[in-house]
Amino acid sequence: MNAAILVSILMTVAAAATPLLLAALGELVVEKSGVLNLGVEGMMLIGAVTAFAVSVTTGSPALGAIASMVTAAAASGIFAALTLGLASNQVATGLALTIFGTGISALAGAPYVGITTTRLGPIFPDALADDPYWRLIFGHSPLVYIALLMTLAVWWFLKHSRSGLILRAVGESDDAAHSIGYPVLKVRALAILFGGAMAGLAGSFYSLVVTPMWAERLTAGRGWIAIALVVFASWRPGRLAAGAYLFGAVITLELQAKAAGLSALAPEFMSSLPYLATIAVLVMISAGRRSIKNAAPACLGKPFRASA
Amino acid sequence: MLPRIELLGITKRFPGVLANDAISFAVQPGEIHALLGENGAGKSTLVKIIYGVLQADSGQITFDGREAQVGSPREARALGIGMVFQHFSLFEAMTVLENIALGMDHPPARRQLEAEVRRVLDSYNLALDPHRDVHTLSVGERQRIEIVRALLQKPKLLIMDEPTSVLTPQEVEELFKTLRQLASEGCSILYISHKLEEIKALCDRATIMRGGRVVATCDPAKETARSMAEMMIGGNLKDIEGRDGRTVGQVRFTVENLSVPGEPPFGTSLNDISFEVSAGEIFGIAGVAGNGQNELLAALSGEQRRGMRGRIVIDGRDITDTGVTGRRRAGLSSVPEERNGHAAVPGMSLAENAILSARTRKALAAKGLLRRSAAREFASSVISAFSVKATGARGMAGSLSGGNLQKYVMGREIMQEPAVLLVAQPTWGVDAGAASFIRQAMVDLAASGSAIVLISQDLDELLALSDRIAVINEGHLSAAMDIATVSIEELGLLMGGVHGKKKPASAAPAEGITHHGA
Amino acid sequence: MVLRLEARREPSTLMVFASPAIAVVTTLVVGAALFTLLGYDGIGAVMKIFVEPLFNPYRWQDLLVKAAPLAMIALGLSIGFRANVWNIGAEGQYVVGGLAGTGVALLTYEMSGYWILPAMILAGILGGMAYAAVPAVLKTRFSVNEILSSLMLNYVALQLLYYLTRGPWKDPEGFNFPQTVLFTDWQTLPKVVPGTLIHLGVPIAGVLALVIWFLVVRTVAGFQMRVFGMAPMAARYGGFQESRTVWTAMLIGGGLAGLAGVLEAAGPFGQMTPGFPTGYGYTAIIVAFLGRLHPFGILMAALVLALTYVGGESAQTAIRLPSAAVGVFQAMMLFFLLAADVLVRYRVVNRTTARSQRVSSEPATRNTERAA
Amino acid sequence: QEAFSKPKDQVKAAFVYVGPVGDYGYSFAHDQGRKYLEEKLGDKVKTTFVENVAEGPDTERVLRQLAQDGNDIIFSTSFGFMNPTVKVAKEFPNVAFDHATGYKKNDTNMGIYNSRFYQGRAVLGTIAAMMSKTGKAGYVASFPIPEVVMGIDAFTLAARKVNPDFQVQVVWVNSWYDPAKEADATKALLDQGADVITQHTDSPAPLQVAEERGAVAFGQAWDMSSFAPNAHMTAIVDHWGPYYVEEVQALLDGKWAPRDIWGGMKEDILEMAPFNPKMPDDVKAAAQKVIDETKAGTYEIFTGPIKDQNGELKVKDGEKIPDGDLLKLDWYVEGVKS
Ligand SMILES: Nc1ncnc2c1ncn2[C@@H]1O[C@H](COP(=O)(O)OP(=O)(O)OP(=O)(O)O)[C@@H](O)[C@H]1O
Ligand SMILES: Nc1ncnc2c1ncn2[C@@H]1O[C@H](COP(=O)(O)OP(=O)(O)OP(=O)(O)O)[C@@H](O)[C@H]1O
Ligand SMILES: [Mg+2]
Ligand SMILES: [Mg+2]
Repeated sequence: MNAAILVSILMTVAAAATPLLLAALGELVVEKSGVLNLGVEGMMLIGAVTAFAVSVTTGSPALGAIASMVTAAAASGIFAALTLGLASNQVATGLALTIFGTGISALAGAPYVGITTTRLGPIFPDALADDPYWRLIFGHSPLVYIALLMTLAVWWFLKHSRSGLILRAVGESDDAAHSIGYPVLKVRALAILFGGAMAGLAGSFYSLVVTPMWAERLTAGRGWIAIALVVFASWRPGRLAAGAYLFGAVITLELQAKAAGLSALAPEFMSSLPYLATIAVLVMISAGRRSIKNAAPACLGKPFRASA
Repeated sequence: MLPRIELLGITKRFPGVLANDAISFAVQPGEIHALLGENGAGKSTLVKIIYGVLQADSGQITFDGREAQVGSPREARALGIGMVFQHFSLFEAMTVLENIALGMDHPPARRQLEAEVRRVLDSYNLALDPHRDVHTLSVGERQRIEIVRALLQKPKLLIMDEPTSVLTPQEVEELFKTLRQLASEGCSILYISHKLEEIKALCDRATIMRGGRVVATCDPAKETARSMAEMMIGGNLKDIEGRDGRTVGQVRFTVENLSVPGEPPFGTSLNDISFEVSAGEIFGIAGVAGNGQNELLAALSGEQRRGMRGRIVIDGRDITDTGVTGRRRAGLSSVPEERNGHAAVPGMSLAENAILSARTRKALAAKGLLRRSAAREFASSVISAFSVKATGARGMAGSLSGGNLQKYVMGREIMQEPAVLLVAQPTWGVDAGAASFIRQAMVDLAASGSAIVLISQDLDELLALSDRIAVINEGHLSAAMDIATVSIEELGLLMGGVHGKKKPASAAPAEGITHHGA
Repeated sequence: MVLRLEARREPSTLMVFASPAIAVVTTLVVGAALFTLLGYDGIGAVMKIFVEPLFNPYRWQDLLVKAAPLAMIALGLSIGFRANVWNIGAEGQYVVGGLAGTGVALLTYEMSGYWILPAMILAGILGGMAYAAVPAVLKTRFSVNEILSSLMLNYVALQLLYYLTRGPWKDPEGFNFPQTVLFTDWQTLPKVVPGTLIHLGVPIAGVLALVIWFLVVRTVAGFQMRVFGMAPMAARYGGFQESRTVWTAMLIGGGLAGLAGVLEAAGPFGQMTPGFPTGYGYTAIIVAFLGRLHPFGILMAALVLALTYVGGESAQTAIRLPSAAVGVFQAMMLFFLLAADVLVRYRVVNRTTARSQRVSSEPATRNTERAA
Repeated sequence: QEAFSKPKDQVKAAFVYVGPVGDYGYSFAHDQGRKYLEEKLGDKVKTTFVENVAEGPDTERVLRQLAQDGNDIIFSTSFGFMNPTVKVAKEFPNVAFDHATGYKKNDTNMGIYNSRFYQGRAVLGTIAAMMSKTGKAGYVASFPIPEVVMGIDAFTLAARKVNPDFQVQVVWVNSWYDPAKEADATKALLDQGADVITQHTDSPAPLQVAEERGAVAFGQAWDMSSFAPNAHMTAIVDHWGPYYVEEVQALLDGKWAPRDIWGGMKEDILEMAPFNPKMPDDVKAAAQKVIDETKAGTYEIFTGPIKDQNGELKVKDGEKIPDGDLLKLDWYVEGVKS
C-alpha cells in the first residue's frame, strides 16, 4: 500500500467521522445537562436540507452550513419547549422530533431533488494540498477542522469554564442547582439548542461535503449512531472524538477490504458490527463497576419542574 | 442601630396552604436569632423567600435599612445573605472545590479559590479536603462545604436551616464556636432548629411561628425548652401514657454478626452488627444521619440482601435467606424514614398503598390477583383507627399531609400486628399532635408484646421511648445500653465515632426491666 | 391576564380523556392551517386523512388490519413504560418474532395439520421474548441502559432478516429473489370475517387489550409494574424485585412484539420478505403514549394512527399530498399530545385570579405533646 | 375480459412506488414515465400515484384502495409488490394490473413488464474498458439479486471483449440507498486502483466522488450528469414512458390484454443518456455500435463462450443464456471479484 492510498484512506476516515463527531458533541452537551434528546436524526435531516437549499439559492455553501445550524436549533426548540416547558417525556418527544424532521425535510427538500451545489471543499490553497502528506493536514473540508476544534472547545467548556461547571451541575442534580439559584430550565434549553445546532451542522456535512445533493433520508440513520457514540464515549469529549474516528475507520477499512477483494464475512454481519460493538462497549462501561466520573449524568432523562 | 434585616408582612401561599401569613420581625447586626416552629409552620418557606429561592406573594424586606427585592439567590448573595439549606444542595459527582465554586457568584481562579478556602477552613478550624469528591464525604463534612460556601461570601446575614439535625453533639459544639465567632465579627445569623436546648445555648432572641404566623418573640435564655415548645404548639404538652410498668418478655428478634457491603458509590457498609430485642421492648438505635441507618433498615426488612452475611431470626425462625415478603409473613413490619416514594406511593390510592405492604398478612391479594375490596376495607379501618384525615380509601396517598400519611403508614404496619416492627424516624417532619399519636401507638404495640426497633436521630425521642439504646456509627453498632443509666455525653461520643466498649449489643437485657422516660 | 401552570394535587381524570381529544383536534386545525400555508389544500388534507376513511366501510377493514399489530406491540410496551423500562427495541423483537414463526413454517412446509399455525405463533412469541431477553440480561446483570441496547439490536435484527431471506431461507423457485416461499394454508392466519381482510390478529389484539387491562389493574404483577413506575423504592419496600420487573416488562413487550410479527408474517404477508419491518416497533411507541399507556386508549390510538396511514394514502392520490406530509401530521399529533398531557398534571390558571382565590389553610389542632 | 374489450374515452391510471418520487433514482424514473404518459395522452388519461409504499400488506391495501377508487389500470412498480398484486388482481377482475420486474402474471388481468437493464450495462462495460487506464473498474452494488448479478456480468463480459484482462471489483454496500456509504465505497474502490466506477445503487453519491477524483462513472436509472458533468459518461435511463403509453392506449382502444414484456433498447424501454462530449470519439463510436447492434438484435451479451469466476466454462461457444435462466442468475463471470 503506497502513501497516496494511505492518505486517501485517512482522509476518508476523517470524512466519515466528522458528522458523527459534530452531532455527538452536541448530544453530549445536551446529555451532560441532564436531557436525553433522541431527535438527533430528525435535526440532522433538517440541517441537511437547509444547508443544501441555502447553498443552492445563495451559491454559498458556507452560508448553507450556518443556516443549517439555525433551523436545526429551531427544531430542537420544539423539543425544548415540550420537555422543559411542559415536562413531557423525553424519549417520546425525541422520537416525535425524528419523525417530524424526516417528514418536514422531505417536504421542504422536494424542489431541490436532482440538482447539485458547490461542495464545501478544502479551504486551504491547492498548493498546500497537492502533496499527499500536506493534503492529510490541509486537504479537508472546513467542517473537519471545526469538529476537532469543537471537541477541544467542548472539553474545555465542560472541564474548565464556569458555564460548563454550571451545566454539569444542572445535569448532576437539578434540585440542588435550582436551590442555589441556577436557572435549570434555561441552562438546559441552551444546551438543547446547542445540540440542535451541532446536529444541523452534522447534517450539512452530508448535503454539502459527502454528497453535495439533497435526497430524502439523506443521513440514513447516522443520528442514531451519534447517540450511541455519546454513551460509547462515557460522556467525555476526548473519547468521543476517538470513538467517532474509530467508527469511521472501521467503516472505511471494511469497504477498503472489500474493494481490495479481501472481504470474508457476510455483508449482513459487517453491517451489524457497529451496533454489536456499541453494545459490547456499553456492557464494558456499565458493568466495570463504574467510577462515578464515567457514569451517566445523574438527572439524565428526568423531567424537572421547580417546586415553586 | 438599623436592623440588619427587617421583614414586613411577608405572605406566601401554596396551593391549599397559606405557608406564611403576614410575617414581620427584625434581626440586628451580630445577633443570633432563632426561628422556631412546628413542622410545616413555614420556617423554611420564609427563609427561602429571604434568600430569593421563593418569591413572596406580598410583603417587603428591608436589608440594612434599604428596601430589597430579592429576586434570586444570586441577588441575595449580592446583598450579603448566605444560606445553608436543610437539604444540602451539593453535587455528588463533583469535588469540594467545584461545589464551592458553584455556590459563589464570582469565584476567583481555581488556585486562588483554593487558597481562600484553606484560609477559611483554618480560621474557623474546620477540617475538609478541597479535592475530594463529595460522594466520598460524611454528612458532617458535607455540611462544612455548605458553611464554607457561605462564609467565603463574607455574609452579613447567614441563614442556617436545621443545620444540626445531622451532626454529633461534638460537631454541634464546633459549629457553635464557628457561629459565635462569626456573630462577634458582626454577622447576623438566622438559625432554625427544633433542638430547643441548643437554641437556649446559642441564640440571643427567638421568633416563634405557628401555622404560618408569628405568634411570639422571646429570649431563649429566659425560657425553658418546655415553655418554648408550648408556645410553638399553642397548648400544653401531653405525656405519653403506659410508658411505665411495661414488662419485657422473651427474645423475639435476633440479629447476629450482620454485615452488608455498601451499595456503590454512596452507600455505607454495615459491619458485624448484633443485637436482640424482646417482646414488649423498644430498642433504640441512635446515630448521625448517613451512618448506615438506612442500610440497616433495608438489610433487616429484606429490601437489600446483596452480599449480606450474618443471621436474622424472628421468634426462633431463621429469616436470613428470605426476602421482603417472606419476612413480612414471618411477622416483620418496617417503616422507612421516607414516606413519600418509599413507605408509600404518592400516586396511588390508600387502598392500593395498603396492598403494597399488607397484602400477605392481611390477604389483600390471592393467587396473583388483587382483592381490591378487601384492600379498601383494610385501608378504611386504618384510617379510622389512626384518625387519618383523608377522603377515604380511594384518596391518593400524595394528597395527604405529611403527618397524616405517616399516621396512615404507621397504622398500616401496626394493624398487621407484627411480631417485630422496624421504624426509622417515625416522627420526622410530623407535627406535634401526630407525633404524640404515633409515639403512643408504638408504646401500645410494645405493650401488646411486639418487639420494636426504633431508629432515630432525635435523641430526645429515643430517650423518651426506648428501653435500651445503641449507637450506629459508620456501619458499626455499639453495645446496647440501658436507658436508665446512659448519659447524653456518652451517646454523643459514640455518635461521633469514639467506639466504646466493643461488646456485642446482644448482652441480654436485664430481666423484667422497667424504667422511666427521660 | 398572565397564564401559568399550577400543579394539581391529583391528576385530573377528566383531562386523562380530554387531552388526547384536544391534541387530535388541535392537530386537525393547525395541520389544516399549516398545509394551506404550504400551498396544499389543507382542509382537503384533513378531510381525506382523518374524516373520509371513517365513512367508507372498505376502509374500516384496512384500519383494523393496520391497527392490530400497532396495538399489540404498544400494549406490550405500555407495560414496560409504566414501570419505567424503556424498551425501544420492539421493531427488532417484531422482526425476530416473524422470523421465528417463519422458521417453523419452513420446517413444517411439507406437513399439514391444525397444530402448525399455533406452533408458529408460539415460536413467534418465544422469538420476540428471546430477543427482548438480551437487553433484559444486559440491564439486570450489567446495568446497561436498555434504551440504547434495545435500539442497537433493532439494526442487528434487520441484518439477520436480510441474511436469512437472501441466504438459507430464499425460495428455491423464487428466481433468486430474496424472499421465502409463500406459506401454505395450514400456515396462514384464517380470516375471521369471510370475504374481508379481517384476520385472526384483529380480535386477538382486542382480547389482548382486555388481558393487559386485567393484568395492570387486577393482578399483583401489574400492580408491581405500576409501583415500579411511580416509586421504585416503594416497590422494593413492597417486596418487588427490580430485576423481575425488568424481566416481566421486557418479556411481555418482546412477546407481544413477536406475536405481532408472526401474525403479520402468517397473515397479511403470507411469507417472509426483506420488506417485513415497516417501523411498527417505533410507531407503537407513539401509539402507547397517544393511548396514555391505557389498554383501551391504546386501541383507540392504534386506530387513529392507522387512520393517518390509510387516509394519508387517499390524500396522496386525491390531492397529491406527498407521503412526507403524513409523517409531519403524525409528528404534529404527537407533539400536541405531549403538550396536552401537561393538563393532566397541571392546570392553567390566570396568575391574578389564582392569587386572590381563597384557599383553606390547614388549621391544625395542636394541643398535644412534643417530647422534650 | 369484457372490461378491457370496450373502447374508453378516458382511462384512470394509478402508479404505486416503493420509494419517494424524490429519490432521483428508481421511483423517480417511473414517475417520469407517468409524466410522459400524461404529456402524450393529455385529457385521455388521468394519473395518480402513491409513493413510499412499503412492500407487503401496505401494498395490498394501497392497490385495493386504488382499485376501489375506480382506476382502470394500476402499475405496481417494485419487485416486492408482486405477491400483493397477484392477490388484489384476483379480487378486481375488471381492473388491469401491470407489475414491474416480477415473474408472476395471470391470463386475465395481470401482466408483467421488465427492462433488459443489462443491455445498458454492456454499453457501460464497453466504455469502461476503453477509457480505463488501470484495467480495473469498481462496482458499487446493493444486494446480490438476479437483476444486479446480471448487470455485473453483462458489464464485465462487455469490458472483457475490449480488454480480456479487465477486472471488476464489486463492493456490496448492503443498501439500495445510503449516500454516505456509497460515497465511501467509491472512495475505497478508487483507492484500490479502480479508475472507472459504476453502480447499482440509487444515489448519485458515487458519481460525485468520481467527479471529485477525476474518475469515469455512469448514472443510474436517470441521466445524472448534473451531479458530475465531467465524470458522467452516460447513464442507463429507465424509459418506462413509452410502455405506459402503449398500455393505456390499449385500454382506450379496448384491446388491452395482459402481456409479459421484457423489453430493452429495441422496445425503447431502455435508452442511454447522451454521451459526454468529453468522451473520445472512438469510444463514442464503439458504444454507439453496441447500442445499434443491440437494437438490431445482433449484439447479445450473454452469448457463449462464458466462463465463471473459477474459469469453468458455463456457456458454450455460440449458445445463449435463455431468458428463464437469466432471470434467476446467481453466478459471476470471469473477471468479477466480489
Ligand atoms: N413547594 C411547595 N408546594 C406546596 N406546599 C408547600 C411547598 N413547600 C412547602 N409547602 C407547605 O408549606 C407549609 C410550610 O412548609 P415549610 O417547609 O416552610 O415548613 P417548615 O416550618 O420549614 O417545616 P419543617 O420544620 O418540617 O422544616 C407546609 O404545609 C408545606 O407542606
Ligand atoms: N390510564 C390507566 N391505565 C391503566 N389503568 C388505569 C388507568 N387509569 C386508571 N387505571 C386503573 O383502573 C382502575 C380504575 O378502573 P375501574 O373504573 O375499573 O375501577 P374503580 O371504579 O376505580 O374501582 P372498582 O373497580 O372497584 O369499582 C384503577 O385501579 C386504576 O389503577
Ligand atoms: Mg423546614
Ligand atoms: Mg370500576
